Amino acid sequence: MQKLHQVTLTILFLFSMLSFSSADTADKEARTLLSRLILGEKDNQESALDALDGNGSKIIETFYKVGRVGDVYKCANDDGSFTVYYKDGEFYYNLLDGNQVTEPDNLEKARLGRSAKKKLSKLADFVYIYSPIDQERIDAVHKFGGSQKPEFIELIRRNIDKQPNENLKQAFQESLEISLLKNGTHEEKLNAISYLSDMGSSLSVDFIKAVKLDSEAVLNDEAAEEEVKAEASALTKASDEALKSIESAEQKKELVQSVFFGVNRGSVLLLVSFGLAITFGLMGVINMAHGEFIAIGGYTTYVIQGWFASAYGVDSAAYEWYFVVAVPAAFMVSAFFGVIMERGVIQFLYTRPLESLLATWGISMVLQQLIRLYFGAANVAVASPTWLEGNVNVGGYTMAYNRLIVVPVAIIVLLVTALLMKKTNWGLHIRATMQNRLMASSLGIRSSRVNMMTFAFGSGLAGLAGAFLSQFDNVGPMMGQTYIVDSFMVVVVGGVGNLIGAALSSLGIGVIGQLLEFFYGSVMGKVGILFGIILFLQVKPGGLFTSKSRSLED
Amino acid sequence: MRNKFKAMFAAAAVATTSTSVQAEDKKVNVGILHSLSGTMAISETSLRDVLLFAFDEINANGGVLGKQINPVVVDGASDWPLFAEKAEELLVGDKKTAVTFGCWTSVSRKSVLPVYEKYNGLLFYPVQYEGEEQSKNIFYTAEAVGQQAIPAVDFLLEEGVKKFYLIGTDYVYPQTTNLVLHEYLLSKGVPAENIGGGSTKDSKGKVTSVGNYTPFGHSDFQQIVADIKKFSASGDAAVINTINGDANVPFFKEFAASGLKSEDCPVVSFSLSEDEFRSLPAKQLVGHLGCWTYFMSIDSPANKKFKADFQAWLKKTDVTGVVKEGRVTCSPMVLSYNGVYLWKKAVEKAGSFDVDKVRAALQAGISFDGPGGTVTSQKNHHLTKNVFIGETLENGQFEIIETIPNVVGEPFLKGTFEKK
Amino acid sequence: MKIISELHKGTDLVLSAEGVNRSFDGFKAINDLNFYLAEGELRTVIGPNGAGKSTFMDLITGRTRPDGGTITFHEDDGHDIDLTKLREYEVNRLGIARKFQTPSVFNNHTVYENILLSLNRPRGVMSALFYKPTKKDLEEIDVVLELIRLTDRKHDLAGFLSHGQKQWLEIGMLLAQKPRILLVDEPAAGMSDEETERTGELLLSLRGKHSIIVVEHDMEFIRQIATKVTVLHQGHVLKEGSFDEVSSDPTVKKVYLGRQ
Amino acid sequence: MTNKLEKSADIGVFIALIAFTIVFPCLNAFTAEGSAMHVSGFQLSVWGKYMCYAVLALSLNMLWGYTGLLCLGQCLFFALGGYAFGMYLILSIGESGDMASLPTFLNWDDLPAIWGPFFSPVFAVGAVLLVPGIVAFIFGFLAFRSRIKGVYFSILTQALTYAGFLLFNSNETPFGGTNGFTNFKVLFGADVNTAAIDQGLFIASGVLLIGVYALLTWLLATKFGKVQRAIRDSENRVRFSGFSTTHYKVFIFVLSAMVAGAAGALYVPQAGIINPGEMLPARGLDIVVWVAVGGRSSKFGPVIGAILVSLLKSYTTQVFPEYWLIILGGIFVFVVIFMPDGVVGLIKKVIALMKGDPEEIDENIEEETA
Repeated sequence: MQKLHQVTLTILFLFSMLSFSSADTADKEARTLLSRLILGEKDNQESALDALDGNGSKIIETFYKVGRVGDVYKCANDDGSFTVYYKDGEFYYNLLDGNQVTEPDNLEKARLGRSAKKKLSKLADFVYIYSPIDQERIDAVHKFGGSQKPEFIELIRRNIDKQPNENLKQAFQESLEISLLKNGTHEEKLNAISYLSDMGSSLSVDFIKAVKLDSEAVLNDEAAEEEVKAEASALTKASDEALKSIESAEQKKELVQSVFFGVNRGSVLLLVSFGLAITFGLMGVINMAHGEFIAIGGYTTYVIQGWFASAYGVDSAAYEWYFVVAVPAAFMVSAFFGVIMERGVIQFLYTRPLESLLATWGISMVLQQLIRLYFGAANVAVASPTWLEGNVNVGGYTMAYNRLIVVPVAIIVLLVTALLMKKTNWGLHIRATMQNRLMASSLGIRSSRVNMMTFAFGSGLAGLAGAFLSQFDNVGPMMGQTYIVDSFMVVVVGGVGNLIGAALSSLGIGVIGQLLEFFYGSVMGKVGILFGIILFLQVKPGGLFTSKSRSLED
Repeated sequence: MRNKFKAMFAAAAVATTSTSVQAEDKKVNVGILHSLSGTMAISETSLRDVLLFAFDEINANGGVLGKQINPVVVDGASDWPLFAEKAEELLVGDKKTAVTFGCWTSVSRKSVLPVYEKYNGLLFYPVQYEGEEQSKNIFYTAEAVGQQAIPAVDFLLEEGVKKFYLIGTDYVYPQTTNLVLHEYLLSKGVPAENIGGGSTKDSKGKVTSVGNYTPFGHSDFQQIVADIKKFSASGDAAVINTINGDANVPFFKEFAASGLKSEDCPVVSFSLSEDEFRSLPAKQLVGHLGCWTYFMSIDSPANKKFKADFQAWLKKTDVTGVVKEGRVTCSPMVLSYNGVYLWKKAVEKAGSFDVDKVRAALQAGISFDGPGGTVTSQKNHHLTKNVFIGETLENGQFEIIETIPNVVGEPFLKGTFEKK
Repeated sequence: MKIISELHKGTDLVLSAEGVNRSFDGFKAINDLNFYLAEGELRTVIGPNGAGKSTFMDLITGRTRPDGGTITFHEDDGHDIDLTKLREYEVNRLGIARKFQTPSVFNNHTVYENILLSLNRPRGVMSALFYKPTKKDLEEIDVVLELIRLTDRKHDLAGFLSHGQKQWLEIGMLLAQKPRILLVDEPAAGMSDEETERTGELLLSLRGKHSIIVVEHDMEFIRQIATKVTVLHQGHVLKEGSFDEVSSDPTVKKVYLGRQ
Repeated sequence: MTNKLEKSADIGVFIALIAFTIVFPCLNAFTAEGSAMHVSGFQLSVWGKYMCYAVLALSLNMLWGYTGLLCLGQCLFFALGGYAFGMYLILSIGESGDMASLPTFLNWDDLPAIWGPFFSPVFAVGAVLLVPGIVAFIFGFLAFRSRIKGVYFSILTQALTYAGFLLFNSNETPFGGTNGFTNFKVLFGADVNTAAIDQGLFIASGVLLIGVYALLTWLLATKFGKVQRAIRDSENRVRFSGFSTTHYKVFIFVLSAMVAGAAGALYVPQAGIINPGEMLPARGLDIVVWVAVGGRSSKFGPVIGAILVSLLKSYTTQVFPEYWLIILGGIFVFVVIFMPDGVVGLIKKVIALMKGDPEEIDENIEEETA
């Protein structure tokens, strides 16, 4: 849904650019003032900012957005005057008339001062409050409310009814009430407290606390009149109760949020451990270099990003699609390394699982250092494409896109793998080979080929995970190491050789881990999970799903 | 490949045979003790580079007391007991060194400290640290808490920030810094409930830890950023960030994705320098703050020369493992560089390489006009230097927005601020 | 509700299994099984693949637990012991020894050590630490070695023995335990004809001294040793009787032919 | 048949170890500095540490080589022993009553209760053995009872040491956080910065190594040792011979943890630092590397492996630090694939080849019990 909004926004924006010749006066004024902000002297800049107050033109927001990342330029004209340009996306625009231009020569970066940026950010809120993106509107109105300035009360109030949905209406009302906490009459204050308390507004906690402090001060003031004191005591009581009720609502909300985060974390775990579930679970190879395959995926993404950046430029529309190319590439590159490793080392160790652990540990060290030698010891920077930036708000819970995307991806990976296993010849061959290598090969299955393909597939999945991790985590030589212990836990808890088990166990470990972190902090959360797993294996030594083998184990 | 191995064995051969000619009178051995492999190589190799550069520069200008510096580079391999072993080797091994420049992490410094005290050696330590330490055998060219965290907080208070959220990686530097800051903020009249991140108290109610801590290499900041968002909802909030290098990437990615902006809630980081920005998507950090005693963007002739000479050195050097592309300079590098020159000046003043004499000279006060301005050694083994506050730009550089000149280095700050 | 079958009336039982059930993931490996073993008896258990033979062995030896039913070991002194509650080593210490399908000996120990480890001496950690073989122990070992014809390989590593010799060594290890019940899983597998015959002789010679259950496929071998045969099918006793009775039974024939 | 050979090899090893333990410190004490024969205090402590590593490697081989239990968390027991002794060392500086020696950031007014008993050297030495022992007992009991073995055991021990790392690394637990303990000044009342202490620690390490080697020699000769190896080769057979393999495995696990703890305790004053880095999973794997390189099928292999790899590390981190991990990793892969019995196995093979004794060559009939 949000994506759609963004598209609409872009269309609206382009439209406004095209129809600019009929620009209204406010817009024209804003452009002139902004130009003064860049070119003028210090006093002139401040007066320009002051004059922009209340203008609310779209250009202010655009200018703020590009200005904060250094995309505003000035260019000396022949007559010694300057023209201001800005760059939005991959195109340059003249600030004064808003026309798109080809990149002018002799561009000079024009930086906004820190205070100017702050001021602009406030001014941009006048634009954001009408933004087609709900979240931007909410953030803006919250800021207006939170400033508790009386001049904004009217602005908020008259816009409440214009809001298209309940969610927005509520945010506007909430902001209004917060502002009234300071500016309202005694009754309005009491009403505000009760409203905020009912809706469980976490935003208002500090403001209610302020009301409480104020009224307590009044109560302690011996000079205060009785009537004032009575009002103050009513406010104290009301705010006390409100704070308690909000806090308990808050706790419940945070608990739900932790579960949300946990699901997400579980998906990440599933993605990083699924390749392992295949190589370890199905093939019995303990691949300690699994983490390095994740890293290879991350670095592939980095390299592809670099290609796109140099071929198309970082601001181009094409660059935005680098990730779409990087994901399959990461899979392929890791799979390729998987094949090399399988042929070079693993194939000699199928009957010696413990030694496959040792050999792959050696390979892991070599790969890590090779990455360091080739890409440098430092981590590399991978930027998300803009369509993966930002967040979505579902029922008051915020989730970032770059993390959220992992959930469907994990599900897809799970489904695709299940299909491959169940419906294809290859899947049949894998299952046959895994159950009885000798028997399978006597049936004409080329088990060495099946092994190679399976290992490549598992490694490829690790690379895929690396590509997605690069969007919200480090890409560095050590990136895989962070996940290797967790991945093995997932597979062991899930029941070796069982892919559904791996899925459930990552979800379980994710959610429980997140809840533990919520209650006991991140260190104790991690330790708790590890001990929990050890105890869990007491009850179910074979993991969640284990086909209770009746054959002798040795 | 074959040639490479040949070169490696040749290097090995040189390394072993050169021990026999080390007695040459024209040379003085100087130790470099940094992690060139393992997890810390990410940060420490840069310091090795800048030290070698400084040595070459000094040698080209006649050396120290007429002797050429002969660098003895050893690798701590991010392995703390190995650091102690290598330190001992530098002090009493085949190639006895007059002075060592090295260490990055607190634990590596703590590990070698007894060794330097045992053999009365001399170590220059160049990286921002938590203080609460003053060894007679170590000179701390590093930023102490009072030269980084406190000025940064002062700046934020001036800007009207009323609420501070403390977050860090769970190790000694963030823990100590945040404890000091907690006391400092209270002394400035910031109420305890406006200091976010949580705190733990012992049975007597004494605060033992302030702030929200994550393990090294933590990658899931969903919970913490959600907490910050709530904390900063009422405005005028800032985050004091002492997260260690790596984990900053997921933190800032999460921070940006949550919709928080530097204009609403600036993050001031103490462990992110230009060097770390090489691996961060700088656009997501735009407008956030940093505080160091050197920024690459300092506009001074000394800094320009330093940067140009360093780049030129990078181009022509043949030391293995030096990355030549995309290099930047940053505070720990400049503090290493300053340390070399302070030592050189002290040796020249003392007229001897003897540790006791050099120490006395340094304690008496040696000044050097470095790339970040003048630094002067103090009696307490720390430096007086300029502190800069910078705002992050989209190109990974800092724009200096405030300069606080001549800040005295004071290691013992804990318990010195009275609650108002 | 003991349903003691006709076959065993009036004999001393050493083992009885009644109403035993065990399923794996919905598959009924053992289905309402009743089985009785008399003192000194040599019993052969046959059945097609998946009939539940190995699972039955596992159940007796404590390797898996039944979903329902009882397995009881009758001691000399009249005590009854519920085997379903015990762990493998406890079952073993009662005098129930088991030989696996594939020879399972300690390859890196000598033949002598293999037998030594099997003697039924105190087997706790502390007694193992301070154990010294007595003269009697050594004699016992020699007796067993003689019986399994491995005296001249006494100090060779078990790993160097031929397949058949390993099978015998394993039987020897069982005998060293002086068991009341011997469970022998496919002793003739992978043996030459001559070896098979000698194995049969060995088993026959043990009859009367121990109660023995042999699981086998090789019909020739069964004919050689069989006195009483139990046919398992789908986890249930299909037929019990002498070799001739069983081999001429039409249902048994159908089960075998139908499967192969 | 090979018994005689092994016995004479054992005697050789003992003589060599004893000679080393006596001669090396003597060279330090009684030769002039600068003379060719002189052993510096630095070299003494380096070799003292290597001997602790060797003991650690032996302790792992008790589990891995002789019982088939690949423990990836042996470093945890080593570190626990080190911590127990480190606490005593730290406290003995503070006997004068000042807290300055304690890790500064801990911000305590009082010692946490758990530190109290560590003022007593007797308690500390006991804890060196008992703490790792108890941890191993609890974990081992749980793991072996539910028949966790093979790879699963390895993975869980790795998780265990990782959990230990997180716990000790955290500042919420009262063990000094990331920095751990350093800057020890006093050992049993004596100044640590004296040659006598260097020599004493070296000799103690040597004695420990000899003692553990003797213990292992004895253990392997007993019926327990035979059962142990039998478990490695065919656990089921052992179980069906009336042995409770759980008891045996718990016993050897606890014993090996205690040996590792003792090694850790002697290591700490010689290294001058103990910190949670010792508990990182990578450390646990390092120990495995030592044993694998040295040869896990021989008693002395792990000793050679520990010393060889440590020397190599010391050398390469000096000469070509960038290639250190590649060299180590490469050696490891090579050893696993081509030299499953490590250096010692290789030497044995070469000797056997020269003797022309074909039976010796393929002596090792290994069966993985996974």
